Amino acid sequence: MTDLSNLCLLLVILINFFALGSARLGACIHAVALQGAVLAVLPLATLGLTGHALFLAAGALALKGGVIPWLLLRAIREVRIRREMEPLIGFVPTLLLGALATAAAFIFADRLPLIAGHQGELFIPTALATLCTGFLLLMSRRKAITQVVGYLILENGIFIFGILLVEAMPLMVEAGILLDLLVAVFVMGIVIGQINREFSSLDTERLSALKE
Amino acid sequence: MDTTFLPRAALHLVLLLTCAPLLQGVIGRTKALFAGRTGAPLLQPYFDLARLLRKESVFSRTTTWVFLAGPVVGVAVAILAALLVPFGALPAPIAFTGDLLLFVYLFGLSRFFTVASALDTGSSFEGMGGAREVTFACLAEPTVLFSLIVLAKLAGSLSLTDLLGPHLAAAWSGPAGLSLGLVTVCLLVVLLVENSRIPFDDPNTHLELTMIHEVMVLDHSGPTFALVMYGAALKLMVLGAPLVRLLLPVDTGSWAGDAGVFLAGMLLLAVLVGVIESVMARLRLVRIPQVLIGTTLLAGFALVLVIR
Amino acid sequence: MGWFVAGVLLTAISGVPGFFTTRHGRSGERLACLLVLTGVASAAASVMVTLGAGSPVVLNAPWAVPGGELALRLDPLAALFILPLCLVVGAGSIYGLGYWPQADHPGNGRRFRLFYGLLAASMLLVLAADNSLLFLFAWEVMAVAAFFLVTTEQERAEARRAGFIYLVSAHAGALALFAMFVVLARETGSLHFPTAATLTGGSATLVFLLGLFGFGVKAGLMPLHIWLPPAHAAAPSHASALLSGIVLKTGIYGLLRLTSFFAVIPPWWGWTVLALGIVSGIFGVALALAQHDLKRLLAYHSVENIGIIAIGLGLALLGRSFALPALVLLGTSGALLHVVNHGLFKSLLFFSAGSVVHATGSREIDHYGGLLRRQPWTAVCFLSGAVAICGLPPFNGFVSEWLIYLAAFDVFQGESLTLRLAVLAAPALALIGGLAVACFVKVFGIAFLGEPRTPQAAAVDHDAAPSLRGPMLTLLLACAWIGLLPGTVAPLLQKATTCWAPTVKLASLGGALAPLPLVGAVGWVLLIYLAGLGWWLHRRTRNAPRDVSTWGCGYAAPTVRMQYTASSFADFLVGQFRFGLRTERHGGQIAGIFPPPATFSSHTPDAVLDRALLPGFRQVAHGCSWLRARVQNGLIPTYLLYVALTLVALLIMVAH
Amino acid sequence: MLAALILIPLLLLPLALVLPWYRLRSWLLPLAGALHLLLTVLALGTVADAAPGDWVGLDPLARLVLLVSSPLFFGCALYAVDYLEIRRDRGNRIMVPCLLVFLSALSLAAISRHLGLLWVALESTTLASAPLIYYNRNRHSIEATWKYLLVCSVGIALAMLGLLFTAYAALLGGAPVSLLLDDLLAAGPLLSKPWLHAGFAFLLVGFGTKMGLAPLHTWKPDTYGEAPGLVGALLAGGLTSLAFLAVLRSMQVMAAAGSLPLARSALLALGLLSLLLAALFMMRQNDLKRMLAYSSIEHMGLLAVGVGIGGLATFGALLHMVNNALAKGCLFLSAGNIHRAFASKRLSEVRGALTALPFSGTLFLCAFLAVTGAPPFGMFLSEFTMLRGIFTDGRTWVGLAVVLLLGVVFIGMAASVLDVSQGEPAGREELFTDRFLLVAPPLALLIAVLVLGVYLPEPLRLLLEQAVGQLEGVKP
Repeated sequence: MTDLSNLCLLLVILINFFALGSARLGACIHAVALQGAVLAVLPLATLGLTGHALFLAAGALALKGGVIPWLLLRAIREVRIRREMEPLIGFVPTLLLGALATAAAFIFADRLPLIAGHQGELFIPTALATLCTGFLLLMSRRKAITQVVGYLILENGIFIFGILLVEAMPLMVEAGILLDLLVAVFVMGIVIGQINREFSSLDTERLSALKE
Repeated sequence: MDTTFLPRAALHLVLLLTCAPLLQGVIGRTKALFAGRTGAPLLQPYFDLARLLRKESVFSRTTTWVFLAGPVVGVAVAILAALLVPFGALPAPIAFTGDLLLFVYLFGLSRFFTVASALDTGSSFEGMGGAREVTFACLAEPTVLFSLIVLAKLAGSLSLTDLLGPHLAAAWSGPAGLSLGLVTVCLLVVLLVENSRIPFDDPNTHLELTMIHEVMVLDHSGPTFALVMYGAALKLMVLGAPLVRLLLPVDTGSWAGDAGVFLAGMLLLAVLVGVIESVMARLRLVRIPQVLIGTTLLAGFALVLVIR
Repeated sequence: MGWFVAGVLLTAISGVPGFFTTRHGRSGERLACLLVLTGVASAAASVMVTLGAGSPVVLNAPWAVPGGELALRLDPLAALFILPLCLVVGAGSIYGLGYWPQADHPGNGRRFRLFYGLLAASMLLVLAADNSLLFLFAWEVMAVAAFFLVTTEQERAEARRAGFIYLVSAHAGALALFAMFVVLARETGSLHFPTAATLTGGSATLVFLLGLFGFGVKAGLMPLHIWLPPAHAAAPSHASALLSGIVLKTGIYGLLRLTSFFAVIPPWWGWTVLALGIVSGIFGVALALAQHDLKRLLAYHSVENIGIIAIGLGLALLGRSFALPALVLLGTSGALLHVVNHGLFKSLLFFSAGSVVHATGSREIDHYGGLLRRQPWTAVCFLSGAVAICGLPPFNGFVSEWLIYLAAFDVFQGESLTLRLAVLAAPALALIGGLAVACFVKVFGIAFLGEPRTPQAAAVDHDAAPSLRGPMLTLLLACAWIGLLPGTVAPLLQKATTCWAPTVKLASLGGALAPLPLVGAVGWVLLIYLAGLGWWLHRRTRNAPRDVSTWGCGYAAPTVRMQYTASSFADFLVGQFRFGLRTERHGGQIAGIFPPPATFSSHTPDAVLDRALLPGFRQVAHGCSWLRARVQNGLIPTYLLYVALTLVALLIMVAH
Repeated sequence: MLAALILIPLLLLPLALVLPWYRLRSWLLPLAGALHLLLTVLALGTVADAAPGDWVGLDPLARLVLLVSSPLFFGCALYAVDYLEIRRDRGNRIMVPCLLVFLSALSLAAISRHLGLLWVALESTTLASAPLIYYNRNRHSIEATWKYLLVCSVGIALAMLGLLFTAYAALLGGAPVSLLLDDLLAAGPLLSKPWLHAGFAFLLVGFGTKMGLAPLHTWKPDTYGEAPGLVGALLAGGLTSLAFLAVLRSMQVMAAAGSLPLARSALLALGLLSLLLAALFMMRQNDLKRMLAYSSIEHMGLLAVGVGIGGLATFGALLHMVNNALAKGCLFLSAGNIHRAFASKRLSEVRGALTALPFSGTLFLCAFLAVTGAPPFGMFLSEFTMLRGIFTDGRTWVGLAVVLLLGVVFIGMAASVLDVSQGEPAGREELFTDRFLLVAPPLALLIAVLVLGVYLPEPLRLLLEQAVGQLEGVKP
């Protein structure tokens, strides 16, 4: 079933680029939701229909594909912010950097010693590429929400990697991780709400009163 | 303390106490002769002292006992220091390693109290005099030390008696002759400074602003002034003694002979001072430090000559 | 040794009971004074016993901290520092009863006494410690306690500034000592002090440099003296006495102890210490001459005297490098004796200065005048202290300087030509002595003689109270004793030198090498002369008229303002040192035939602190805040960038 | 019993949520703290070291961290009672539950033997403390919270990747794939080096962010500056120790795999950088609490340097961790009092704390002396021991650099602290005065540091020795 998983991974990478390139906040969030949904397919594609896989799939679908995006959408709806991304550095440079990062990820992954099963699969390069994408978004976007999106993509990258190592992560821990992620985003949502109340904008550059 | 201590000490003191004022007389006479006057009799200083002692003192209401301490310390120190320095070939009654430093510091003590008693009057003139006095003394100290080091190096001892021992005669002709000469010059300068003589000070100027030492004793009168003058005379003799020994290191072998040589030397020195006072003008105040620093350098050079 | 420990403990806790007494009651301070006295008495007694015993007394008890060990060791070297400490601390605590009574200082009196006791106890511990950790422990406690003494009047900005400068420099020194002792421990393998003259280490240079810095800061060697003048000026007078008389000496003690460890002393150590000593001596006294603040002036004289001690120490070190036993003996004993002497007469001076400040309420010399009539006791004490600190016979200062002179002359015994250059210490000492005379004549003359210069000086109505007078006279007696019977201290100096340089074969001090008894004898003769002449003159002038005014060169109406002031007295001499002092002069220009009223003032800032360090630090701090504004710029993207960069850097690092 | 450590706060949680009485709710904190402390002491006494395969269990390092954090929390909890009393306007409905969760997560992190579990616990502490930082509800606090949340979450996410890398190293090495500490230690040499090292880099960045090592420290000044004093105390004393524990865990794995030197040099580099940054940034710091934050960065740097050197220095570092937790607690709590009393933390506006608040001011001054390593406080011993370690290890230049930086830190800190504590009090609100519960806890912490400065109990010494043994890769 590697072709299916590879397909999903390719999809993930495309979504990364979309997220980097899209100018609309809402679209971006939807993209992340889609990415979450795609990720939900991966465990099934790799592990078959084991309980663990099912749990992972369900969790990913529910949280990454459902709840969290919904939270974010609600947040932007509540705080009625303009939907632009307002990048610190323009879209084209971001995209270029993203492309570079992805390429680097692939090369780096090639260098790494892998077990036979993972040779030639896209898991590790995709994971790293997604990680870099998340970082790029975090570092290049202004709005608090976009940064949350970046954080989500970062997490997704890690999730992809995690699928390779389900043995290492017993269910309980996985549950904890997902729960933490949920709570994190939840708290972030609350904080965003507060920020909006205080600053009447989600522009994080306003959040630079504390320095030195 | 050997048995000869007491007679030697007695001889020292007699020489000092009796002959000191005479030197002042000689200096005065020399200057008078140069000026083409007859001048006061040689024994004039004795008469002055006697007259002052007979008189009554008058004290400013500002003064305290410190005012009296100045002259007292001056005389006491001079007498004590005399016991540490050889008069010509007559060895010092009290001689031990390092007595030369005691010798130097005793005069420091007398300076301290002289200036203190000057400040005791609260007069700005006397304060000024004191300031100048201590300044020059400070600048003269290193010179004295350098010269003493040179002599100590030559003698290989730290006692004035050995420093000015019989070896000097040979040393003059030896390789150290040059530095001895330099040292002599330096000590002469120090002598003139310490005894506030021309070209550094004018003992009988009549304008307070120009005075250095004399201005400090303006308020003394009667017996205290006698002590001041007597102290000055003793100081001249005590400080002159090493110079005399340096210039004529002669040992006759007999006490009387040595004493005679020494006295002759002292008188010659007095004449020399008189001559200097007559032929030189008084230096401008600001020049004096420069001259003193120059002497220090000379002395240092003398030292370099001997330690290499 | 038990007595010693008991003494330390008693002194340490002396201030505690005061906190349980009433805010204004006298019981607390009396109890504290009593405790301190018993404490130092027992400590001193144990030290005396030690000296009698001959062999050093040691105590080794376990201490449950890493590397710790309660190792105490009392040997003659330590004893020489401990005895004056006990005397000064005891005298100071009595002095405090009258000078800093709880009734007048309800706010800070108790705190002051607490830290006074702590300071004394920690110093006792420092001097007896035989283990690096214990030493550092006591050393730091000492520093902190002294800091609180300096900032006793913390409501005054001056005191706060002084405290800050002191604390910072003390801590910097302490850190250097941390490093030094650690390196030392690396050499010896344990934190216990090595026995004297055993160490032959590779990193001796590092140890010496660190030690020189750490101890030099505490001792106040130029240019590390920065903390000294402000701290001494700001602290209450008996605290200043303790600081200047004893605390500085712990630095000297440290240097001595440290150098005693090494088997071989490289010549450059001696040269360095000697050079530092000469610089400190000359510039210390020159700066002192330029001060108008009585206590700052005394503080600069501490720098000068530390310089003199360092000269002696440097000569002794040279003596060890060039194997000249006489030089070692003379230099060390001169330095050690000067340590004791300075402790005595500097405390005496600070005590009498305190009595003056207490009476006039000012520290400006030019605000005094004519105090001798109003405070005869204080005047006599100050005068004797002044004569002693100028190194003039017949007081103790002369004896120690005399020994150092002899050491300087003794370099001619050596073959090496370079060594002979060390004789230049003698002229330097002479210059220092001359300047010191000038300075103290100035202080004594301006402060105690002439007419009162200000109303408050004229209004002084009380001399030092008995509780102030007693300690002063005690110290005065001690000074006179060493000055007139120097032979009595010779054996102690000999022992101390032996335990500093056990390997050197020493001649006996006080014999032909340095006939101390004769010096004392001359002092006696001088006293007899003075007494005789003075008595005669007094008799002769007893009923002389004393009602005329000073001869004003014909000017009939002199006012007290016309008297020579301290600055004008020093001006001519200070002028000779303008290159080093850079005195700032303001005003004083008069013009025209009928000039308008003009004012003149001169101020001499500290050459190192005010001219170099503070501006430098200001620059550095400015640079730091600039950098901080750039790095910590408040933008999350930047912060995340740091994270990413660190990650990349670490990945690259682990890749190799 | 270990489970109880985690559960007790959670059991009290619903109570905290439903209880209508304000003061009673506040008292839940000391209750939880006391029980926790009691259990900790019992556990330390009775519970044996964890057996391989346990998910939670004690070992010397865990004992050490528990020993530090439990008393600290108790102290802060007591302090909280009166603090919340004077902050009734802000309420405690959020504060108390969050603190309870924090305590529970903290204990879990301390005793978990599964790295994944450790990760979860750490992330939970982050989330639980976020609302605490926002306690003051103003622009600054919200900003601080946001930064704290984002930077720490990103960092911790990276740590997660690091864990996965480590697991992959096991996978590749043919060892059993597990994140149980004991399994990893057992697998030791089998682990594939590249993955392990890369994983360590990620872990170090992740946990280092939480620990506040420069240049990952950026959230610290904002957070400590805006959070209430007791939260600052908990973060600077407790959370940092936990993060340090996490770093030490990853070092253990590295040691087992025989890559200890690499791990050490990495830590040493970060530590020195932190020292340098802290020293420079403390100069002219015009905000009291931010200054304390930089001081905390400095001490984290010291810990890293100590562990990075190893041997005696590690011993010193662990001892320093204990002292740091206690002293920081006292420092932050007393600083909090001063902040309340003057209603400002700008140095330009705070003066004469000694006169205004005799107790808090004195405590603050003493705590300052303690954290700068002046005897008779414990940090003097630990810093000196560290220096001994460094020099004995032959790293003369490192040692001199550390000494120099400590000096600079002292200058910067002394300037601010002395200004605050001395002088005539100016512009303070009279309504605040020292209250017993606001003074007693910091005093107790200070006394603890003092005792550690003059006497190191034998059991503690043994514990430290064993912990060092663990880090050096010595199999117990």
